[in-house]
Amino acid sequence: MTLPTEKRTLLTIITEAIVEPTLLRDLDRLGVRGYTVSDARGRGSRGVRDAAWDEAANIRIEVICPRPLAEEVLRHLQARYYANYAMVTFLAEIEVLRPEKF
Amino acid sequence: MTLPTEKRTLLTIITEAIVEPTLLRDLDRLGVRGYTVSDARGRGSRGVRDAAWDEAANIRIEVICPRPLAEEVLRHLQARYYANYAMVTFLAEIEVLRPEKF
Amino acid sequence: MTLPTEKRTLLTIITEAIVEPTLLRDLDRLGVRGYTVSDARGRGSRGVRDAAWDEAANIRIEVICPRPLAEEVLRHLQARYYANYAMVTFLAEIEVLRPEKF
Amino acid sequence: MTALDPVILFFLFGLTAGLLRSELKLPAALYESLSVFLLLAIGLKGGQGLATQPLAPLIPQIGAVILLGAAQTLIGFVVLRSMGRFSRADAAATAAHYGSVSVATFAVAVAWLGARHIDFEPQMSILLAIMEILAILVGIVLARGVSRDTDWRALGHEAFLGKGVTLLLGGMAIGWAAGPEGLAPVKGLFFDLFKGVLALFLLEMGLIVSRQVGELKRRGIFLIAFGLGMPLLSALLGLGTGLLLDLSVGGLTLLATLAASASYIAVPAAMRIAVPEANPAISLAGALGVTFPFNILVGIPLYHGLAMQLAGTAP
Amino acid sequence: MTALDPVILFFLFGLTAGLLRSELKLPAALYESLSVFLLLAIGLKGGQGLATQPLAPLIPQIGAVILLGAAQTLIGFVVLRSMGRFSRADAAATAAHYGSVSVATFAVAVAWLGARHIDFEPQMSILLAIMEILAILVGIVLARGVSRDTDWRALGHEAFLGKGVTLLLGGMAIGWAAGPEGLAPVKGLFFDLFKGVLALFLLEMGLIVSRQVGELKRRGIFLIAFGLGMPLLSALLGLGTGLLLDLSVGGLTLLATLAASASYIAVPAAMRIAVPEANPAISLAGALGVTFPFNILVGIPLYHGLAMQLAGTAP
Amino acid sequence: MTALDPVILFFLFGLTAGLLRSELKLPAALYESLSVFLLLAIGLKGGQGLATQPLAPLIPQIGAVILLGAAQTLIGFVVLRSMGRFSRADAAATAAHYGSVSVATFAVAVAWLGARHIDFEPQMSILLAIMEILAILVGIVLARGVSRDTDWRALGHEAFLGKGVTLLLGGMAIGWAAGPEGLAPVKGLFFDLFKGVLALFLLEMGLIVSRQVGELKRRGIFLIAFGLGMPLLSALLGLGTGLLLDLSVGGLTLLATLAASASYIAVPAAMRIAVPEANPAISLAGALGVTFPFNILVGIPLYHGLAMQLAGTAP
Ligand SMILES: Nc1ncnc2c1ncn2[C@@H]1O[C@H](COP(=O)(O)O)[C@@H](O)[C@H]1O
Ligand SMILES: Nc1ncnc2c1ncn2[C@@H]1O[C@H](COP(=O)(O)O)[C@@H](O)[C@H]1O
Ligand SMILES: Nc1ncnc2c1ncn2[C@@H]1O[C@H](COP(=O)(O)O)[C@@H](O)[C@H]1O
Ligand code: NA
Ligand code: NA
Ligand code: NA
Repeated sequence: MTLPTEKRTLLTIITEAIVEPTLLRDLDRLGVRGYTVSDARGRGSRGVRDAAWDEAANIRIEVICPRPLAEEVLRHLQARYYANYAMVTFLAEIEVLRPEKF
Repeated sequence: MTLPTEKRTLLTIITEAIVEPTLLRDLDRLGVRGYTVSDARGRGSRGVRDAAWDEAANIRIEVICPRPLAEEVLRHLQARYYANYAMVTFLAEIEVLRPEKF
Repeated sequence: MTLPTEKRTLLTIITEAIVEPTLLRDLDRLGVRGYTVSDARGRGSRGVRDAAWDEAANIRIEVICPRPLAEEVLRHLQARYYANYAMVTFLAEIEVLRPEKF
Repeated sequence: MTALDPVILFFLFGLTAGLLRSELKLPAALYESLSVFLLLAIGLKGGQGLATQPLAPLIPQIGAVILLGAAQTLIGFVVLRSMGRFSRADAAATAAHYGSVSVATFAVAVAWLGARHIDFEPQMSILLAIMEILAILVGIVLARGVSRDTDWRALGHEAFLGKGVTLLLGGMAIGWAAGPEGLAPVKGLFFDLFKGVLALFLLEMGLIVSRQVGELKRRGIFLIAFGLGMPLLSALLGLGTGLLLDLSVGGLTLLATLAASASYIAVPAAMRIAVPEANPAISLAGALGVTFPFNILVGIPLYHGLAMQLAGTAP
Repeated sequence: MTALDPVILFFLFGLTAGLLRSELKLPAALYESLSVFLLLAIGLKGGQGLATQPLAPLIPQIGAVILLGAAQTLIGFVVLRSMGRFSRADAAATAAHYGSVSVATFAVAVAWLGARHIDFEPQMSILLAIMEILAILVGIVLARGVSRDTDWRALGHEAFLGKGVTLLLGGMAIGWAAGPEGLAPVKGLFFDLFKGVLALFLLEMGLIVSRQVGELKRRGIFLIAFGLGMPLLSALLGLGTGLLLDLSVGGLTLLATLAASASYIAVPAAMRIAVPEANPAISLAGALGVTFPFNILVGIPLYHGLAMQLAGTAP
Repeated sequence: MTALDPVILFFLFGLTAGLLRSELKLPAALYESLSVFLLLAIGLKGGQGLATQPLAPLIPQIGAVILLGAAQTLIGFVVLRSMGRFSRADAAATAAHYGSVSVATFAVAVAWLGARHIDFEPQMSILLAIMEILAILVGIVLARGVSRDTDWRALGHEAFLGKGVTLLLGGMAIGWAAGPEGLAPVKGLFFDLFKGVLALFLLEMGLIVSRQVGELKRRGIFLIAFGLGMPLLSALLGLGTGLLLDLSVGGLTLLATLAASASYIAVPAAMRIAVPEANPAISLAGALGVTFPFNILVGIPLYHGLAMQLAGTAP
């Protein structure tokens, strides 16, 4: 018997650690029901961010939600953060078991 | 020449850091050949878990395996952990190079 | 209005922390435009790597890029690292907003 | 009359910063390192004391605190079930917290006595470890009943080889084997910096306690009443036990403090695995949000006052 | 004639290792822990000094440094806009860095004075906190203008409850409440180890400074000139203010150092959120890559020399 | 007759806890911080000693330990290839571990001598750094042969600018520039806490060593024999070299200990990159699982006894 999974979208945001509180407040406001954050470092168009100190640290935020909400969040990030912050975002299709949760 | 990749399932589990040893033992028992763990924090239906101390820390476990095994693990998690622990799980389709490894 | 996303490939590499500098130099050389690194631990065919000290720590590298470049990187990893290092890699399809960035 | 101990001021500072939602946050690795340090230091101090005296009198004392811890856990369980209408799991888990001990509270009491040059028996650290081990076992049995398939090996591992107990017992073994002279070279780290480290640790404790306020508001008055009443009752049981064991005033104060204190590290972790259906937020809100601040701010001087009266040495 | 302070040697070591691309890297948690320690220790020292003297003279001093900080920020802004042709956002953000203060620079100056047994007024730590708070506010106002929808609550939170200010003020409150005697038990950690911890911290600072070199090369001569000229001008303003306030030679030196120093922790974080269109690499390259090394290597002795001349106590 | 040093007791405690599968685990950032501290402290101590004496005699000593390290690595290589039937890569990598040195072992020996008030030459820390650098180079050459496309720059970077060597040399440079008086302000941290920090570090070492047991069981008797025999042979070579250099008894003991010790930090990391086909588990099981405990438990007193006999000062 296969499990009754349902499709959702996984939105991943990689950005500067310094915006964590502001960004999480934005997510709350946009109606996201949950998120997961982990610490990261990296390189991109804004140079090397090696997490040696807070200024140069990245975070990696994951949000599981319905596709329309993911797109709304993306639109907000594009308007509010893309121009001025080191930020990369991407969407992936995933399957979850408890669709009412996300 | 494209690479001869094969499909597998990536099962991601986000849950309380405190269950790490128990959960990893369960994975072993279910026949999982490998896993990757990283530290995380987050918010969900059980509130904010900000990793300020062990009690409030999350982990993020990834398991690459064939779809049937992923579903078996999910069924076990559902039976044994969903009711009592902060836990989120999801499945994604991925491609690997060495299918015999997973 | 749906967002104008485009498909890219997400290459994830899980390997020994000790190769981080060498591996990142290789990625640069292969023409990768960015990457994200986070700390991890795990278990696989080369045993338990529990990150208690540097020798036993893993990292998790993510690279968003076009599929052909992802395959080129994979081919390099296969030739140069697979035989001698604890390493797992996988590819996933994702969507990004700014295709020119990746 | 006496000013507040600086370690208490650090706690109040952390609490205030947390309540004002300051961005202050200590790195998790620092918090863990400080707690490793405190557990080792307490073990070393106890162990070096034991090295200079016979071990025989320990046996009745160990027996007595086992009874004390078990009694506390059972009383807590009954009160929470009957008066608090807690589920069996919640009552057992919470009672196990109160039957166990808090190393931070113990450390504050040790510092408090030290500042007043009041001696105490070195074996108090052993009794600390014993009460910590015991409450985990009793709590699990209360929640589960003892069925055929109880995995006693896993349970014993959980109780005896948890991080806190390992560090306490290891520190004690080292202190005992090295003796006061042998420890001299590491004194600069483990003893001279003890209070400073404790102060930093209590700063973080204040931050953590400040996060329990939400849960306390949600749970209402019973949890607060239990969090205040239970330590008082336990302290009296502890004082009684201490009198039977003929402890000094310092020893009485510490045993009362141990009895009154509630675990917030080892027991929560063990209960989370062994009694998963218990809600950890409740026990933590009580142990951390009410009992811990009560004990370090009010309890310790109070228990010391009672100890002096009972020992007939009131000033 | 006098050898270099070991804390300076640690800085130079870190800088050299970084420039040679050594693999040396301190764990991020260690760096954070050291900075928590330094902020608390500076607060405690200041607070215990305040405990032994009347607080009334503080009021004019606080007023004076508010003016001093605001003046510095405005001067910096004008120079960067006109001579540096910086965008409004970049000019405001960079000026805010220079109107604020660097705790590490202050700590080096305190250690420098301590090694020479030169006393100073304990309230310098309060002035430090005030200048840190103020520059954040002024910087934001400069960049944004004061519009109707300025979120003053969020702004105040940012300024008063950031990590650094919380630790400074908390340490000061504890030091003030406990007084020198009350702090005795935690002296072993917070005071006796101060210079050693500062040395380790400066090792990491050296590594961080070494990474600013690339940006400095890209930005060219103006940023370097500003990074050297601004602290000199600010130090003179600081000395002037200190003379008006009738500070001792030690106090003059410290106020000049405070004025000359540029923030690289609190202000960058605040500006990143409040003025996101400013490029943080520019301000950091100036504050960290030029001004910080200049102040600790050349500035402090220079400001002390000037302070002695102005106070008429040249040796 | 003399009790075990407390640092050794900490090691045994960690080992026991690990073998019993206790949940004890130190935060990785603490382990790293402790090792930064030890490397700096050893460098500082050596450097301040050098500040008070002429540097000329160093030159023959450096030459001698280069020969010593190279000889050890070659002997190890031949033994492992012929008697152990190791692959060329495994033999070269393992030999490089034994030709190099272990800073933790050196630190235990320094503490052991210190506790017995036995002096030694300050340049031992320089010799430590030299042997660490050299073995990496020799090991790579052994594994690879010297081909046209050897990347000597990368190799030199690896050897000279690794974390451990950087900290040792940097500490030495600071100690040398500041001298004993200059270091006084940071003495409270780096010297007074040295043994306590070493004890904590050895606790973690015990935990790490306990994890080598599985690999040792798998590899069988030859690796254990090599792990015991190689340090004994190396110690004799070290003693011989020390006699030629006319070292004091303390210096002889330390040089024998250095020779006998096997690297488990810098060399494994370098070999993993430079000789990836070597299996790191084998070398670590030998160096950490056998040689490290042997040296700190049995070796150091033994080498000291031999040193006294050879120097004709047996008690
Ligand atoms: N192509 C990429 N693949 C994976 N991560 C990336 C990529 N580009 C950038 N990043 C991450 O996103 C952060 C910000 O990127 P950027 O805004 O391009 O500087 C970097 O520090 C990396 O951690
Ligand atoms: N929608 C979500 N997206 C991503 N992570 C989530 C989400 N919901 C919950 N989580 C993570 O899963 C943990 C447990 O979730 P919960 O059981 O809902 O409290 C949280 O602490 C988060 O780290
Ligand atoms: N099936 C798997 N799923 C997820 N992660 C894995 C898996 N197998 C191995 N890993 C990770 O990859 C690392 C190296 O794997 P290996 O080369 O098999 O030892 C391990 O330490 C794990 O972190
Ligand atoms: Na109790
Ligand atoms: Na300034
Ligand atoms: Na050696």
